[in-house]
Amino acid sequence: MTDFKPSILAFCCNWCSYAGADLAGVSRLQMPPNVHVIRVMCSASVKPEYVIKAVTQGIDGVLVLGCHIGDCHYLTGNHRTAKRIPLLQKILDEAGIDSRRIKLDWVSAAEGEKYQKVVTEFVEEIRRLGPNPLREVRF
Amino acid sequence: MQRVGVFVCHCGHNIGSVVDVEKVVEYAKQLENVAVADHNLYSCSEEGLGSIKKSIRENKLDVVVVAACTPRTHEPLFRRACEQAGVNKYLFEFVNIREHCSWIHAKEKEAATEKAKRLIAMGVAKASLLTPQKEGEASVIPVAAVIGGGIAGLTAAASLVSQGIETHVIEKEARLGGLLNNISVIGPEFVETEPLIRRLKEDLERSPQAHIHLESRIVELGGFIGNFDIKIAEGAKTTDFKVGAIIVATGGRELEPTNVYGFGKIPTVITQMELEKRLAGGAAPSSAIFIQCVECRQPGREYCSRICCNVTLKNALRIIRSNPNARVTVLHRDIMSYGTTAERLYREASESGVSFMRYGLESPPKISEKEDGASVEVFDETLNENIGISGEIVVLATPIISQEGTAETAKLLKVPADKNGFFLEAHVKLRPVEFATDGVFICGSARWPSHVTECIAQGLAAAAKAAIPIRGGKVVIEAITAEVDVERCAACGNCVLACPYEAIEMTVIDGKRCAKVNEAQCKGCGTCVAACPNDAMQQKGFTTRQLGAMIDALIKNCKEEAVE
Amino acid sequence: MNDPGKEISRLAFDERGADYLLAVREEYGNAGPAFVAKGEDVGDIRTDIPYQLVTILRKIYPYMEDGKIAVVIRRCEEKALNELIKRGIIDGDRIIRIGLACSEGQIEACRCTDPVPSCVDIGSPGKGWNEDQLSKELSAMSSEERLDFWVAQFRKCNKCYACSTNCPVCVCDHCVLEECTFVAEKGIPPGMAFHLIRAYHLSDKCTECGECERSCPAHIPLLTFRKMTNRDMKDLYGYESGDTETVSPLLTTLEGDLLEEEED
Amino acid sequence: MKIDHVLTTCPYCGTGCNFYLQVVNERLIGVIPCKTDEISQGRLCIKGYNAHTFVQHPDRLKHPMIKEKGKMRKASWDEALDKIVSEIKRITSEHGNDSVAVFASAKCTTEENYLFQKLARSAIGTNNVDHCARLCHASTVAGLVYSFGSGAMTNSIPEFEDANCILVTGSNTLEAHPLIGSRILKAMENGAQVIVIDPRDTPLSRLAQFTLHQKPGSDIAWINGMIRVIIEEGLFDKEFVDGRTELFEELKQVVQQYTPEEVEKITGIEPKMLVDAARTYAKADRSMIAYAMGITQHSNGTDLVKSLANLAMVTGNVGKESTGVNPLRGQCNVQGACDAGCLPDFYPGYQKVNDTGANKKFRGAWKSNLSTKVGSTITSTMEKMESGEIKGLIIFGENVMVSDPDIAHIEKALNSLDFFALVEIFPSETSKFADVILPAACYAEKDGTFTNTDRKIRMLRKAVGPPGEAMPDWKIACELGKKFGAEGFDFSSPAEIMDEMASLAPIYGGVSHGRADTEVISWPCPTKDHPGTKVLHVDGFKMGRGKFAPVHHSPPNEEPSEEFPMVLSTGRNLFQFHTGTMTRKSPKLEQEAPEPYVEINSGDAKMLGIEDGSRVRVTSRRGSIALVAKVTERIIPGTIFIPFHYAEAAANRLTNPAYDPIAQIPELKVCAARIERS
Repeated sequence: MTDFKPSILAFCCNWCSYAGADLAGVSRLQMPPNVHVIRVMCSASVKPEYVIKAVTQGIDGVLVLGCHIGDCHYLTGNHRTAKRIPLLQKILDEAGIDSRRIKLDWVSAAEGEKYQKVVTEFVEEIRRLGPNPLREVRF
Repeated sequence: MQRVGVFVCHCGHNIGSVVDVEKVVEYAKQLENVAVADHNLYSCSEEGLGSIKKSIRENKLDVVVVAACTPRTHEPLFRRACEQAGVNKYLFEFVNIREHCSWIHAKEKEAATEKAKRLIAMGVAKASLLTPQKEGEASVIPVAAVIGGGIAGLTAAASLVSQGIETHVIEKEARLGGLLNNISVIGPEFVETEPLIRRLKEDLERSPQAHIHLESRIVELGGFIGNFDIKIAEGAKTTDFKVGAIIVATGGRELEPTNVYGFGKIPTVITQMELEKRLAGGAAPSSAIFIQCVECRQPGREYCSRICCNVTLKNALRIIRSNPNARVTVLHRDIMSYGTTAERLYREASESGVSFMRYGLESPPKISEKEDGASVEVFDETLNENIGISGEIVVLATPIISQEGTAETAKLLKVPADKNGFFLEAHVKLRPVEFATDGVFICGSARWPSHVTECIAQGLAAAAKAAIPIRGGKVVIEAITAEVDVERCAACGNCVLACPYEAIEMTVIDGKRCAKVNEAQCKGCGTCVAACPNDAMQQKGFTTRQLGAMIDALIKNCKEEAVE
Repeated sequence: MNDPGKEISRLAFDERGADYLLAVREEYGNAGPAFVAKGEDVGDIRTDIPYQLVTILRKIYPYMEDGKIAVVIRRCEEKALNELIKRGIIDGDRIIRIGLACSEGQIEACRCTDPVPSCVDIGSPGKGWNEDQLSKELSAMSSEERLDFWVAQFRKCNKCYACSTNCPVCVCDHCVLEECTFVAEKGIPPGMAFHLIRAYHLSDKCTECGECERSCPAHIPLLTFRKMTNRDMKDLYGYESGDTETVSPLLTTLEGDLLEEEED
Repeated sequence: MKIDHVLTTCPYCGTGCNFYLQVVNERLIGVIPCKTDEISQGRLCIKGYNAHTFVQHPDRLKHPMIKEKGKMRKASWDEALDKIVSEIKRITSEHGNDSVAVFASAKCTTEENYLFQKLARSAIGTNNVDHCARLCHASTVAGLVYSFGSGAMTNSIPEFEDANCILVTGSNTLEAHPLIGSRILKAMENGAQVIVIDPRDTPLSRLAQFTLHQKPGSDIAWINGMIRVIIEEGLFDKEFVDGRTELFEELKQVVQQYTPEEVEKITGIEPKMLVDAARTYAKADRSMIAYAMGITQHSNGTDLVKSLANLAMVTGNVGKESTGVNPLRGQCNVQGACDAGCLPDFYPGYQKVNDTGANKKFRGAWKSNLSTKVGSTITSTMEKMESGEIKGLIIFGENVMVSDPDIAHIEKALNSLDFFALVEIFPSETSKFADVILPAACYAEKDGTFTNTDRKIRMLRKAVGPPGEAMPDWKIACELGKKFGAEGFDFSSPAEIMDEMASLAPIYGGVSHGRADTEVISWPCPTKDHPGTKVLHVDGFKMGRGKFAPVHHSPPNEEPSEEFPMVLSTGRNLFQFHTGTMTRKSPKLEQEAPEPYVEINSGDAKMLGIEDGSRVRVTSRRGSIALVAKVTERIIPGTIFIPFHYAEAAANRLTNPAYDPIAQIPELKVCAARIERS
């Protein structure tokens, strides 16, 4: 497939990463149009079940973005995220789903450029990995 | 079945020049549950809002989706419009096709249009499952607590008391005044501090509404806005009281240099605070060298302490004023004399003979001890050569750092602090003197190194904010809280442990063990929702079904695309 | 100890003061769970059939208002019981443990690494296994091969929920796997998400009792999957389930481990 | 505090899994699989795990009720029973004994079914007794009796594990018989080749090495085609054919015309697939055939069953372990109900009613004058009810208003009755028509036995008491028998009933509750010291030689037309069971499959503008229902499938009551229909 258009989901916390994404927009920082943001209040509210749901049904990649550790609007919310996502990645790897399809990163409200960088690099990474093999698998 | 209305905004050229809005509207029309889809040139204009409201009424819409800019700025506006048209404000969903689409895919019009469609499909999927929410109400104990008796705290307390609000001031030292107790004069107007503190102190001491607790610290804190329980250790005894709001004014402290510039070895190398003491005693040196940005704005402590430049300017001028022949040199990396009065101070200093030299972070000044003073060798960036100077004293301008015990205070109050240990306000511009935790407010250097004028302004602002719930007697509780489905809850306890606010407890309802959320304490972060294995815990406005539907919409879209 | 039934009964009722005993006994030519009160005939107790008595205990426990219950438990069940006590679902003071050391055959069937209960009352302690052969093989595979393997396995799933129904540490009555919020397929097989979500939910609880694998009509090597995710949990956070104290790392803050962020 | 674990038998399909019901103070709280059970091996399907949930449902019938002026009212047992007896007696005295019919129940125990037929034959005096086997495996009984001399599964469930090849047709085994499916999966793990022939993709076909999709109703063609390949290529078992069968030449003659290309024309199966499957089946050392409703529910169902027997005999796959022809029976005790003689032509143990010896034997035993006239089947009873020939009906636990074909016709038939008594556990679609309703105990509330699909006698043990005044059916039958004035209805336990049946039915000769309590016995078990028979026909067929049936393909009774262009097939899904009386009251099962749907091929759907989830209307010559479309690639184009569990959109409003002339089984698997967006 030469014309692979990755479908990517991003969870952004309301306070930092969503604001960071807004700042990227305000700054007119250009990036590939494959990432679809779902706004959540805190990265800690992102259920790993959402990520599993998405990747098992063919979404090519999932970004989970939160405030930097120590800057969480909800004290230690993102500490939980920082623990859940690596575990989830391991579990996906065990099942043969490339964990590079899941990325956890921290983007502050001031980091429009970082947001652009994270999105651009992730889309590139997913392009390298190719389409999610589960997109074609029928049970 | 919900009747959903979708309103897509051109935002003038901002969206309309990239995203084919008409096409997107046509697409939205055929989405499930969508009763009407329309577009506006500027949805947020009077006209735009008016047409949305009209459409809500005419089409009997249950739910409204606006695809425009960011909810972070415009959500309240559209929610209000919904309410005015008779739709519960929580039956509104915002789709961001400007910041997250047209502005960042400006050159890919077609792809941006497609993405806008997908984002709207996701928004509609969520919107179809939205439910109206009612904001709760809690009564407020008409008492406030101010933690810290420095200038910011005293200002806030005095302001509260003057409004007739009973106020506790909790000060860890044996006397009120904080850092100003060691500073006699403040810039830029060279005001004496003693009367300032004295007046505030007297105001409080005179008022029966004020309770001053010295040598005190909080040992326990529970509750939530309107109803906090505080226990303090006051000397040897402990005291309990209840308050409705809390102002944090714990201030900051001067960094004691660690083994740099000969500090501690060369007696003539002193801190700014030591200089204040000497100047207050009337002893002005014949020559002085100030070194700015000591141990800050460098790896490990990146921030600018903001006030040190002005303090140096003030003290340099005090030296010059008491001894016009004094030689004063300021070694700096940038002078931050922001604001018109401070700028005037800088000019006056320059004109009075204070010499300013710029050094780089990579070539800091070298100090050596010398009889009656110290000599400094510095690489002048302007002259591009090493210069030797000497002075009777070398003053190290170190930054204000966070107060001792900030971490403990943060934990007690369940409020965040940044990596430098300064407290983090709810929003730097929109809610500067509030915490995300309702009923807890912040002012002064506890938030960021602040001048006295700023401390006073913030103290007054915090007092004004704190007075709102107290005077109102009631508070509205944010509806984006977590809630438990008692029937489903398996009482595994995950949520209790995961909650950063200790807002969840195990209880027994009709003989069944289950979790219970204290709504007033819940901040709606959703951490518990992600920890709940069986979906018994839900975050209002972000339920798993709602977000699940958004994911489904994207999956459906990408499957369809794969088919095509 | 010729008749384990007599010994178990003596330990439970005479020595340790139990009011009830939960064990496996033979009746009608089959071995099944039996719940007997003090003073009743315990019957023909069997210790060779690996019923998950903690699962059975968890189901009847809410109905038991008082009394101490003696349970014959293997090491895995002991750990499962601890997990339930940790979560406040069972009051540990009301449970009397009668430790059963697994036979060599059982240890082999479970590729069990930790077969000896903290207190061995019945049976003689056997040596644990080091490794699960299939996990090893899977780890050596490429990502694609591993995915193919699991897809082929999960395709057999007939959604009987035996893996969760019989699991001692699955405590929810209403399970998200029964709904389509996260698991797309309404029919069978339920697809990958079903098994991955279960793996995630069990990551901080599973005691590798193997009941899911034993009771799976599709013969999916679920115990291997459990062992693999348990190993991940240990690698990442040094956590192993099975005691009454250690809080799941998924519920704690980063404090103590890594506060500074990774630089990229 | 009383906590018990009661070992009993699952009330759903015919696999006969045993499990423990967990009882706390008379309350059922759960199901625990029995790890030492030979059949289930400590595993169950989702229905088994939820088998406790409907038992204590608040809707259970708790009191006898009598209809008065169109309304139901509570009545005493005596009043209700008297009413039944007097009404039935009135009808028989006016119109003769054959104006009354009794429907027994495949959900009741063998002992109860024994009493039901005894009630009909001895107390009422008619052979008009039948049960739902008529709708599922009547053609199996007829077909396999013709071919082998015995109408039951030739081999046993555990043997599936050791087969080298398993041919599954017309059976969605993983959904309808999950624990037999489990054995097939095990066999695959052991290297067995699995061939699935079905118009739909089933969960098993997705795993099988060979998946062949035939057009509904075209089965004889592919079977004959396979036999042709086997004979042509010399893959048949000459020794077996010569030594143990007859009519081989005739068969050879008939299959001659079924070339792979010809078969493709009729069935749509690719020639290469057919040949490969035939070779695989024939070459394997031990090949088993498993089939179910997809074979039997046709207007030529008996011929279809015979064809499968042909296939097995040609390759010598009969009378050995892990071979044979294995009808998978769908009800927990449909085998037992047949064994107990709830068929219009058989006394217990398949002894013909028109056989004078048998008639004499039962007359003597029951001390009653028994009719030698073969009775009426369910299908013909329905016709006779509508025509007025049959005026009185007693149904023990069947929901004919959902389960039987052409519901409009059933409705008319029920409305034509003079008197209708129903024994049930829940109010049902059928109970609205009853004049008297008696509340029965369900499986968890009584003792007795079920005979599962592989002829094993499985014990039921009472776990809890029945709700309200409800009584086990055997007690109800005893009371009715006594009130009719018949002798031999004085039983104090199901064990006693089994003893009487064992004394009269030789295949059950050695069966008793005492033995079945601790032993797993498969009939035939003629004597107390006989171990039972796992594999049938090992030493020879009952009638000597196995008989080939030279049969031709014939099209279904109803074929697609311009007005009704689609073929409608019906069946089950995993989560619901039959008319849903039990499963739809089990929350977890209902949640999995809560609403009626029709499966349609994605290509067809696109053409008709139907999307997944669209509301659609399906219409046949007999009726029309509205339901939701499930668009899938897992059904062949031109065919639609509706599970028949849902009364609110009952598939049987559409189905064709045309039936097999021999077995009188209706053609539930094929009718012509139309689907459109609503």
